[in-house]
Amino acid sequence: MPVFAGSELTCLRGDRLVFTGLDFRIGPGEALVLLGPNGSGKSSLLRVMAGLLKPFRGQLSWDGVPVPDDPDGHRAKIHYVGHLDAVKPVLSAVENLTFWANLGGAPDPRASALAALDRLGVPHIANVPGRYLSAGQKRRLNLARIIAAPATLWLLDEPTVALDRAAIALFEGMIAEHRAAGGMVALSTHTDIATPGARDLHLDDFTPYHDEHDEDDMHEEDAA
Amino acid sequence: MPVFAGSELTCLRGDRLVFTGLDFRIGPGEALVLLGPNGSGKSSLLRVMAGLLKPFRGQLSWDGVPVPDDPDGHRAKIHYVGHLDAVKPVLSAVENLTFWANLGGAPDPRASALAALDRLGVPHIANVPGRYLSAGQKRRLNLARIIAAPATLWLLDEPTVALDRAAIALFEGMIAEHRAAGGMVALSTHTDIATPGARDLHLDDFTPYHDEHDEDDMHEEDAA
Amino acid sequence: MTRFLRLVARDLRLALRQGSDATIAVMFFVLCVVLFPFGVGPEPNILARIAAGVIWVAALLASLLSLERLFQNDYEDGSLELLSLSTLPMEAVVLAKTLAHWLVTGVPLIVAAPLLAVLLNMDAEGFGVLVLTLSVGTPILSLIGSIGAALTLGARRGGVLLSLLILPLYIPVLIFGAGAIDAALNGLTPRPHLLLLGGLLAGALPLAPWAGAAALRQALE
Amino acid sequence: MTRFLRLVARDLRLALRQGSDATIAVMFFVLCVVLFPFGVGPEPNILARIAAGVIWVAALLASLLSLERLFQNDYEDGSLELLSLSTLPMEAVVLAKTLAHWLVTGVPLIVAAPLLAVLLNMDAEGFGVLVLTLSVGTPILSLIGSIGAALTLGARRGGVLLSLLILPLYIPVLIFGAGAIDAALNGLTPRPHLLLLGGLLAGALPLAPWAGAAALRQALE
Amino acid sequence: MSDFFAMGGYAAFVWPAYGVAALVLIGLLVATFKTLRSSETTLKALEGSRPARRRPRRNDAAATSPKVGAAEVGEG
Amino acid sequence: MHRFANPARFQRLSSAILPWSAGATVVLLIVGLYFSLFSSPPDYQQGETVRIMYIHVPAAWMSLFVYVNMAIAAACGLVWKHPLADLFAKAAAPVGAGFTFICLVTGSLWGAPMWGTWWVWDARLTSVLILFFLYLGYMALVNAFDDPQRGMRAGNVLLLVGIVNVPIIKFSVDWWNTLHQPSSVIRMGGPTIDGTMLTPLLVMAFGFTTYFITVVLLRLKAEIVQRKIQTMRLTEAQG
Ligand code: HEM
Ligand SMILES: Nc1ncnc2c1ncn2[C@@H]1O[C@H](COP(=O)(O)OP(=O)(O)OP(=O)(O)O)[C@@H](O)[C@H]1O
Ligand SMILES: Nc1ncnc2c1ncn2[C@@H]1O[C@H](COP(=O)(O)OP(=O)(O)OP(=O)(O)O)[C@@H](O)[C@H]1O
Ligand SMILES: [Mg+2]
Ligand SMILES: [Mg+2]
Repeated sequence: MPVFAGSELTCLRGDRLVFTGLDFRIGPGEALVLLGPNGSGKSSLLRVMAGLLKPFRGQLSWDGVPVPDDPDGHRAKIHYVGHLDAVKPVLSAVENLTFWANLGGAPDPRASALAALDRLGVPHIANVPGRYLSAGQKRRLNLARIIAAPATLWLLDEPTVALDRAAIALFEGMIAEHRAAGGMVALSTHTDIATPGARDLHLDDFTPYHDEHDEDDMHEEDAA
Repeated sequence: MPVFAGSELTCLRGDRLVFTGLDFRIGPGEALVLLGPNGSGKSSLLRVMAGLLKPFRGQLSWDGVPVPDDPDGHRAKIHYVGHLDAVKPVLSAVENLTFWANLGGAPDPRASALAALDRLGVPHIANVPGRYLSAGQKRRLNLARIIAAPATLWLLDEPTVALDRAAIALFEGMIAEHRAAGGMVALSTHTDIATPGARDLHLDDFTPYHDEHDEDDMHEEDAA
Repeated sequence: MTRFLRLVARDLRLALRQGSDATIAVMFFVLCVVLFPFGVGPEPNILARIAAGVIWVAALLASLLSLERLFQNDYEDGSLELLSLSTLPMEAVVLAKTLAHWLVTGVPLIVAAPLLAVLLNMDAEGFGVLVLTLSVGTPILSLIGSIGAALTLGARRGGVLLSLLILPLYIPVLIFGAGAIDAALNGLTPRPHLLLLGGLLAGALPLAPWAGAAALRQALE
Repeated sequence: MTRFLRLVARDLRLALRQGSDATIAVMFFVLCVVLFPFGVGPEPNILARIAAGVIWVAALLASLLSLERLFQNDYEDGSLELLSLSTLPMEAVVLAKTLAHWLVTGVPLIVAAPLLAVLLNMDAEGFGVLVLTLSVGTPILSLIGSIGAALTLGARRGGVLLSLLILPLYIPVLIFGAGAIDAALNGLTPRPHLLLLGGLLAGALPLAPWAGAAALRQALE
Repeated sequence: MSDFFAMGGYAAFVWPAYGVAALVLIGLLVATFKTLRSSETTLKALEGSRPARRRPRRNDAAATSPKVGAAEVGEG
Repeated sequence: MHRFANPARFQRLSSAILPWSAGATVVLLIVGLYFSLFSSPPDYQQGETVRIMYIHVPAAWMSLFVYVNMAIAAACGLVWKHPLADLFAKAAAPVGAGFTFICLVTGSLWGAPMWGTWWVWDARLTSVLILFFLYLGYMALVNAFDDPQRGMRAGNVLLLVGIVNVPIIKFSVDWWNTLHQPSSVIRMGGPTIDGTMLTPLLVMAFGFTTYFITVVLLRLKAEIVQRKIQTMRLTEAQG
């Protein structure tokens, strides 16, 4: 069974060091919960994990094989859910979903799209165009995407935003099922999501003390 | 002393009836707090009060004189704070503020801009360009705008979004001071803002009964 | 009045700080004109014959494209809402923003035009009239364009839609502008054309801010 | 491969449902050409002489303007991010979106062009070559434009900036496109020009998706 | 000497050529110096207004850390 | 500038080079001007107008040289993400645009007496004009983003795409028959130009090169300072 791990990760955004010296490891059936205040780098870490952001230092690997050696294999193994819902206003929910299921390699895209909508408790929106969906419905559609096509590792950035209690419960069930089948999950959150046996990663532990040391040094050199 | 009142207000957005038969009255030193779930029409009512939205029915008046009879006088008496902060990224905080103070008729715009920034606890951002300000700082800048130039009635739409506890306390002080000087306030909020002696207006009391059947109906229509 | 000037000053400051809004419009103008020798071929006398028309068409398009975002930023960041709530009339707001826009993008076009006329081999007699027609014509373009910019505020595909609305209205300006230059080049007096252009300006000056203000009020609802 | 076609199909469906993207590009094309008789004057032989160049320049500008939003919507709603995480290579994504865009906006231009040629009094001998050059040329325009659209993703002042970047790169297409028609009208063979256009297409076909993909990756960081 | 300035009748072409070159090169140099100067003074002013060094940035420290007015200079 | 790409070393290096390159620029340009204006003979065909060549040709070479350098830096910036490479391209662009402008204007000023026209639409002239627009487009693109790094990365891609124009400029005179004369210095089989003209040409070319080095170093310094300012502002604003 595969293990996804990162070692000595450093992330730089603009000229700002977001985190440094960060290690993590996710084995089959495990879940990693990213915690930390606003701006501590949860979204950044998830984007690094997805490969959307290159880490400045450090490396990601699957079973010891670095991700840059097999980027296609990495992409085939992950699902990423960000802040944006990628819902086209002129396509119906099922059309939206079928496209992504197809791209993700589902054998019967339309059937699995309908099943996924059902699983998230919104079968009735299947033929409603995206523009008429409420924020919560859009979010459910986006979460349906990750079960419409299979993938080992789910990377979820604040997945429960805009969801009501009933939807959160469904979603927690989805995660438990995925983990029971040997899947892996990394998610960030500000609220409580029930993920029994998950490991917590506090991002603020890796945020550097921010000394202006280097800048001042450079300045002194300039003056000299 | 002036009284601002609305009677039998009905608001229509698109084809949706947001509220109907709504009356309110704000006297000198009084505050009106608008409450209600998402989509109940708080923002719509504030925009109607500001004159940005024409009510479908009903009328607003100052001391019995209808607002449409003296729109300029109405505009001179109000300050409106919406969801958007109107901060120009390339102008410094004090330049941004000075412009609005000037437009609002402050006698010495730059001085009152600096004083307002001070009052909101952010004198140090005066020369920082808008693009470097965090969400909370932008919000404080926007709130500084309403004390940089005087006006009788403040219309505030969720003013404490993005503010931390210290800033909320400063802001509550500002409101108390404004009311003590005979000013009037109408504000909407989802959280707690201390406004002693304020009247509450529950918007959902005026929202017509809204059945959720339409989505399912649409679905059936599409399928048919 | 002073508040009107304040608004103009603010817009100018924004344009200058924002960098190259002005430069980009004038560069599009130059590029657009420069395309023609490639398309039509390098024969000097053909180029000279069509120079006036080409420069005017390019000015139209450049003005159009740069107008696309006239109210956009203020609309998106909420400033327009606040401006509409100030005691400055909405018509004055439109006029102030149009004036600032013309100063930033129209004036550079007027300056660059003689250079392009040289590139296209236009006779030197035409230069004075070219500059004159552009000086009267570009404000009209800005004024008419401001109506379009206000109308398309918040629509998807603003750019192309704007051009459909505005280009037909630009045609009279084009006819008189290019006509005046052709007249001058053929030894006739450009006076009637220039007078007509002046008439258009006199008409657009009150009408455009009024229509623009009405459109903005709709957009803000 | 089938996923590539799926993406093309989705983009076509979006364009058709969204309504009038295609119509607006072709209308801009027509309007742009129609401006010239007003600017240059109605003399038939002058118009005929410049027809090829004017039509090609208008095609350039129309293609440019409609390309502005090629990746914009997918970027703003997060679809582009997800596409880049799919196993479809980024180059294929760029190519698919460009292809769909060309089908929606380029093909109508080709259809409308002979009509405009009639309007501008072009000789009938030129029609065939006009359509031929546009058929080879507009895909090149779409390909080159896709690089610009990717580069300016998220920039302030997208539209005018795009034109500044892309118009210089369009110039060779314009030269050979208009050159072929002129050759045909003058009784020469347009073959060499057409071959060069074909060469440009062969060059742009691998290069543009590569550069576009590189630019998109930068934009998504 | 006047022969030299006349450039064999081509003075109107030769001298502008040298003039434009000089203008552009000197102009670029001056502009470069100006931006360098102004950004250096901005930097000095910014650094002067921040006496505290190695101040730890903790999320709760934001409210307590002393702030002084920033530089008077605009964007470089 | 972040702590991992050490600009201090660059600053030391540039302070060491600057006085030398500045000195060399002054000396070379004075010598070059003396040669080109006084000690070289007028051409038997072109008369005194040949003196325009000593500006025109070095400027033309520089316009290409600077662009190629920028493109190389862009490739380095994209591959190794070295911030100095990005900054180099950004700092060099205005200088390259300046040389291109000089080439265009002096060419026109030369063309007026020699060809009887300020401008013709031939391949050489046109491709130089496109190069000028590429420079301007690059500068506009780099400054069009709120995040300066994003701008520089987009600019790098543009520089690499635009490199196709360079061989077109260089060989336009050989591929198409143009009014413009073909290469006589940088060509296969060695220069065919007379020594009395070659010397001032080369001296001026070296002078322009050292000028370029000097100005780029200064601009790089300014860019680094500006990056520092921005970082400080950001941290200050974010508290
Ligand atoms: C605006 C107009 C002009 C432009 C854009 C232009 C551009 C150039 C360029 C790019 C080069 C460098 C070629 C290389 O490195 O191989 C060059 C070289 C040269 N140009 Fe021009 N040129 C222009 C007008 C003229 C005119 C009017 C003349 C003289 C009648 C002229 C004479 C030369 C000569 C003698 C060289 C040196 C060729 C060599 O020996 O390598 N140019 N020009
Ligand atoms: N595109 C960007 N360019 C530069 N800096 C960025 C960018 N996006 C985020 N940052 C910075 O990187 C840091 C980490 O941001 P990130 O979005 O990862 O935080 P987060 O933990 O997800 O916060 P939140 O809880 O608000 O989602 C912040 O300081 C932010 O200002
Ligand atoms: N521009 C618009 N066009 C049409 N309908 C709109 C528009 N804006 C809002 N609505 C609808 O009007 C209703 C009231 O919206 P409003 O923004 O006033 O609610 P609110 O009480 O402020 O909600 P929230 O708590 O989310 O701010 C909602 O049902 C919304 O869907
Ligand atoms: Mg986040
Ligand atoms: Mg609201």
